[in-house]
Amino acid sequence: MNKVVANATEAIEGIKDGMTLMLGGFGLCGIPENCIKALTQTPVKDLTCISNNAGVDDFGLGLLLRNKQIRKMISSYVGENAEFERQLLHGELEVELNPQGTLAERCRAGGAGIPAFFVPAGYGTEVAIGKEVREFNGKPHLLEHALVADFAIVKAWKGDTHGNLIYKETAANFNHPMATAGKITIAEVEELVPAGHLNPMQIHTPGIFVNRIFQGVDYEKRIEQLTER
Amino acid sequence: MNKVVANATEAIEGIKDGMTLMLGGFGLCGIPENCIKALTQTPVKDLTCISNNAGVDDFGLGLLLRNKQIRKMISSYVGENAEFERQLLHGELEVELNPQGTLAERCRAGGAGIPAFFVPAGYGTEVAIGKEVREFNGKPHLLEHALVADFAIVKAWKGDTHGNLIYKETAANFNHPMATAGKITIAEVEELVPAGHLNPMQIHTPGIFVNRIFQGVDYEKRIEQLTER
Amino acid sequence: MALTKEQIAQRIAKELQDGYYVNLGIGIPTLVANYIPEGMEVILQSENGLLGMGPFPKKGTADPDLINAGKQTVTILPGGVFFDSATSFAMIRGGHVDLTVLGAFEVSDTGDIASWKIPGKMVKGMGGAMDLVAAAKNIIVAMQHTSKDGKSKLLKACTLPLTGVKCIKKIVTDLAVLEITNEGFVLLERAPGVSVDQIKNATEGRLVIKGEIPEITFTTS
Amino acid sequence: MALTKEQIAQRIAKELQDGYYVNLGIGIPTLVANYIPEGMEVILQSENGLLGMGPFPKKGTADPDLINAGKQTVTILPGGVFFDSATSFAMIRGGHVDLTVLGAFEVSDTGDIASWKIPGKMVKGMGGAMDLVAAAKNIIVAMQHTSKDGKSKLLKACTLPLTGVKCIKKIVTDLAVLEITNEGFVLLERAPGVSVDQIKNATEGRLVIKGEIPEITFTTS
Repeated sequence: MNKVVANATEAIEGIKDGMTLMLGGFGLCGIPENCIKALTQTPVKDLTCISNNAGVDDFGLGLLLRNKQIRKMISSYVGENAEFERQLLHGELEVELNPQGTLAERCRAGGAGIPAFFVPAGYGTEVAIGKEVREFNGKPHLLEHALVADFAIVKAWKGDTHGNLIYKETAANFNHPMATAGKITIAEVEELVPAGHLNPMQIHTPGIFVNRIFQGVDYEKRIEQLTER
Repeated sequence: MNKVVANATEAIEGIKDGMTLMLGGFGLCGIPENCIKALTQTPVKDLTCISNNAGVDDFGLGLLLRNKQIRKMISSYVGENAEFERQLLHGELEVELNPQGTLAERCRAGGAGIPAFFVPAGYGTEVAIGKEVREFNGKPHLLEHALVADFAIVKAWKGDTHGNLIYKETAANFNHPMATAGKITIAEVEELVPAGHLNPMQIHTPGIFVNRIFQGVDYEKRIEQLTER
Repeated sequence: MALTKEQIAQRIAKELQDGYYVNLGIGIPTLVANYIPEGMEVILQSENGLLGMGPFPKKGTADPDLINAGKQTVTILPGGVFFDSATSFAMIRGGHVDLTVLGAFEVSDTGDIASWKIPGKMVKGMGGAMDLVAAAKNIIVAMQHTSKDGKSKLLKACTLPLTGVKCIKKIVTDLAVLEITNEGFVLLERAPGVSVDQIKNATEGRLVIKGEIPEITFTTS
Repeated sequence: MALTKEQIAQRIAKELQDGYYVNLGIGIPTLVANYIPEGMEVILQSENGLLGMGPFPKKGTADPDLINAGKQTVTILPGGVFFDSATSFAMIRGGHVDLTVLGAFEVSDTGDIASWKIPGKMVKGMGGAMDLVAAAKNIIVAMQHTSKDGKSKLLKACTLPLTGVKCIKKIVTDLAVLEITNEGFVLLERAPGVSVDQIKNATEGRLVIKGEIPEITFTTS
């Protein structure tokens, strides 16, 4: 077993033009900072990025947007990003908006071998356009399809050499369901330990879902909305 | 908030003839021993029990079978139980067999507000009879429906007064998905602690899913197949 | 006198019950947390993966890994739990959240809600709003009764893109508390000093007025 | 000489690769764990909620909360993980398990498998077998080539209730190693001293024999 890679550059090897990526995080919380930066150093473009948000102008996915490496976003909320708005209005960027829970469940389903499932969210709204509607328990539901990615890129707090991951606090968010849904899943972690150093009852993402892992460097962990008492 | 009850007798209050119960555990591992015993002390009957297995003759669900309190079982594997066999052959008991992963996912879906989903398991077998078939990615899948129970009864290792649960080792099994799918969910735990005593990053089942909790007594934890080196 | 935002939140807080799991949207709904009656235990769910959300952190203790759905730094209370987004929406979609409070641009007299998109303006996305309105057992909308230029936001039919259909049961505005039934908006309470006629004039959708309409009172807390 | 059960397991172990996640069924498949080549890291998944299954516990150390899918007391190796049943089958159904080894009553030359029910006998249930055969990327069946009364278990079509259709790719029996292709059972290797004719006679389904068929060899371990 050899999942450990040296750094982000090595981790993202094989990501090619036109591929679909999943990127974990909620806002700027728990985003794979190292891999995003490494992607900006490559010429890879026309990416479809599945990510709940789109970062801010100068951090997170905003960096890839600025470089025009992204062709399409699949997200639930893309506010707070002027460059995003500009590209969208100029037709340089395509966006598919999903209800947040549907987005999370589509990733989970992709990892769990469930090609499609019914949910109530979005019925009667523009999200329902083109989707099969079926009633269950007297309530209309939409058929939603699983998402899988060529590469899922996630960030965890601790990880081991078997790829087992533990997230810190609310940084689990989309990282966990996305980690299960990559054809290749890359995990960057703040602390990488040998297999056996994590409590097997406290793992959030079992290593079977993770293909490459490395200890990231220089985490900025930028706060989007600093609120204090 | 007042989820804590004194004991199993108090916990199972409201379970009535003809109701559907989910009971956690795999084999005899992680079964809610206290609640099962308390149910044998009541006259409640005609139960539909959703449980991966059916216990053994003199332990676990076998006790409820012996008392003829169960009308129907929804399970994946019911071997190792002579009384079960007798009742089934005499038409005293109805059994619906589900593939184990489908059973687990039906419980998870019941708790997650997903009324139906597609899985590949069982296509082309007798499990598929009467079920909708649809092809995804060139492979036929069956439409399976969510399960919910009037009462879900689970057993955990540690729990707190908010109903947060931590399972020990392989005793998580069906306890976690079932805990999410009860209209009323009862958790019996080996150790009940005040809210705040469990690490919020190490909870397996968040308390929002749990309605009643108590510290069980006299756990036997019988081993079905003692194998040693 | 129309209610202030704080008073709208204060009135909504009267709907809370001990042991409730509550999801509070951004804006006025967030303020409801300030009016949880003393001695009552209400657990706040934040859909990014947190049960038991506490107040903002003390100065200098903010943790970038501990935020709420509004991306604000927060804290966790004893008995709280962290989890991933799929689990979070399993709770929401599965009906385990007792009460959802959220804002809206428009609500129709059949319970439709529009709250996420204004054509011609930049779309930011629906976030978790569609999941919440489709699945919560109990939803209260906190909103202004009319727009800044005086147009009613309580309509026969929403004019903006919908967030959900036939899902809203209760509305608390700056002017009134209303319930939505098959008959339309049923006026339950009016803001102190606001007349029934004022509410009539401010409501475009079907408005049902049965008997004497009491003024809103607030629990002292 | 037909292979012993241990030898069938030993031959299957040659299919393992470093870093494989493997689910071993009850019976002969379980024995495969004894032949993992030294220096190769193979992680065993047990569908009741365990990755990194280790050997049986030392005398007196069995833990009732740590069992495998056969309900036997086991141990966990460093780097192992515990999880619930829904997560476990998410791994299986999602194609994350690299290899599944299981037993069978019958296999057809189109890859159908019957392994869970014999009409007239008490039904015990399919357990996780249907999930495993429907979803694993790579399935090897470990079985006897014929029944005790000499009837072939490698058939044109299964006679017993199916566990899955068109899912089996490889079979290791006491007589042979076979691959299933569109043409039927392709004979790859034969047990030492067993003739091609013996295998022909023991196989009811379409059997493809191309060129010289080598004898099975075992890795020394």
